[in-house]
Amino acid sequence: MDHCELTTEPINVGAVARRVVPPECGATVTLDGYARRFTTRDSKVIETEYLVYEAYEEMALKEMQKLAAKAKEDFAISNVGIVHRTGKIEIGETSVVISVAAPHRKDAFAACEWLIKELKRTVPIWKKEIYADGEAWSEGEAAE
Amino acid sequence: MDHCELTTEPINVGAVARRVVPPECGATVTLDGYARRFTTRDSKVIETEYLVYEAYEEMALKEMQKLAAKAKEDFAISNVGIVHRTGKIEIGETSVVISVAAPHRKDAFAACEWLIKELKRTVPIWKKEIYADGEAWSEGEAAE
Amino acid sequence: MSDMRINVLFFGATADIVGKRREELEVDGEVSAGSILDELRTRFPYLAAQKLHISIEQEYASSDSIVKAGDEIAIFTSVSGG
Amino acid sequence: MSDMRINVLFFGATADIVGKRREELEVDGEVSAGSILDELRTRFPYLAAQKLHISIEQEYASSDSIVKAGDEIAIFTSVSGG
Repeated sequence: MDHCELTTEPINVGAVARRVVPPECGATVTLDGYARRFTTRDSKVIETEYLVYEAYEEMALKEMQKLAAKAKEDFAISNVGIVHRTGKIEIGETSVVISVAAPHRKDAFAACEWLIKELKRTVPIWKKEIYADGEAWSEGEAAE
Repeated sequence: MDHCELTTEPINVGAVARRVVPPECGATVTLDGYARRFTTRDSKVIETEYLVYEAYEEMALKEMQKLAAKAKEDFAISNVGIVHRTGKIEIGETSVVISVAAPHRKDAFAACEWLIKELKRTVPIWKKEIYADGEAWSEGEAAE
Repeated sequence: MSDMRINVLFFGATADIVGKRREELEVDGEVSAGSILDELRTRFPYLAAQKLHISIEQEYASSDSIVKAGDEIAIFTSVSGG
Repeated sequence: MSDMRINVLFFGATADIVGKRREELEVDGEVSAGSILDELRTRFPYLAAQKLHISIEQEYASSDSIVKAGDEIAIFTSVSGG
């Protein structure tokens, strides 16, 4: 019932959350990450026009599945859904959704927070930010 | 941009999450609570057929708005969406959605977890569980 | 002070116990929320078994909160939304 | 041992730096991931400025991991998904 997916299509956040719901669960916690217009770098506010995400698809899926399996080992949760979009993403569109269903919401919160942290650290996907006057590959969370 | 609502219609989880997104934010954390089929009471597993939620509507909305305001005081978040459904809710349908948008996801996780805990403690809404052989008003989180 | 009428609303378990959703009480002048609770527990003995909350004008109130003429009062058991 | 061919994939910043998404390397028998990195840094000097990660058969590898004939290797900078 876990669900890991890469897609170039818009992500339906509610549908991902719904995929992972088993009958013993009462709560799903969902992290919805999306392209934001403004970011701060070196205390300068930068306006992004859109994003492009590139994935090493086979490896990214393997790493996503590993994270789902590890989360189920370490937290009292039932199911995990991880969907990451690739290609061009407009401002405001969802780039990643992580949904965790658990009998008790506390475990769902903890696992979801862990999963997004690890996804940003290990899953081979790269974000390019496109500005009015150029573009740059993001250096990831470590650099933020 | 906060959004507190009571509705008797099915809740679109993704749409609630989207309502609260301002341009400086990169993450929304959403708690999706729904009617579960099985609950454990006095170490006996009970099967629920459906739920009925009743609200003291004017006061519930006031309390939801207070929670949203307090969360924005206490956490570095931008917007809060709280929607609770009332009336009959089938198994698997969403009863409550809380979405929190924040520049940094850590704050969104913390605020969302706080909001659902407080909603269950203070907002005047009551849940009736209907079984094959009877029904009972839930005694809330304190009794679980 | 003259007599006054107070509207009391019931929800969930308290509505089931009293068999109605609204009750009009007549009281002599200003009263405390606690004395309204006492009066209701006398009229509806099954309420006495419940831990009850009271609100005045849609705000949580304590037993010694003062109820004024025309206030909307509600009596309910612990909430269980979510 | 005989010569062998290794496929190296590039993604994101490394693909931009080397100007392609795939490179075939010929190496003498078994080699370490580290020696492949060294070879690529020599061919594409701009790579030397980057903190690089290497994967073998779609698993993260360290510099002393052994690369076998036919293995799929990938070279990339720190990931930035999410």
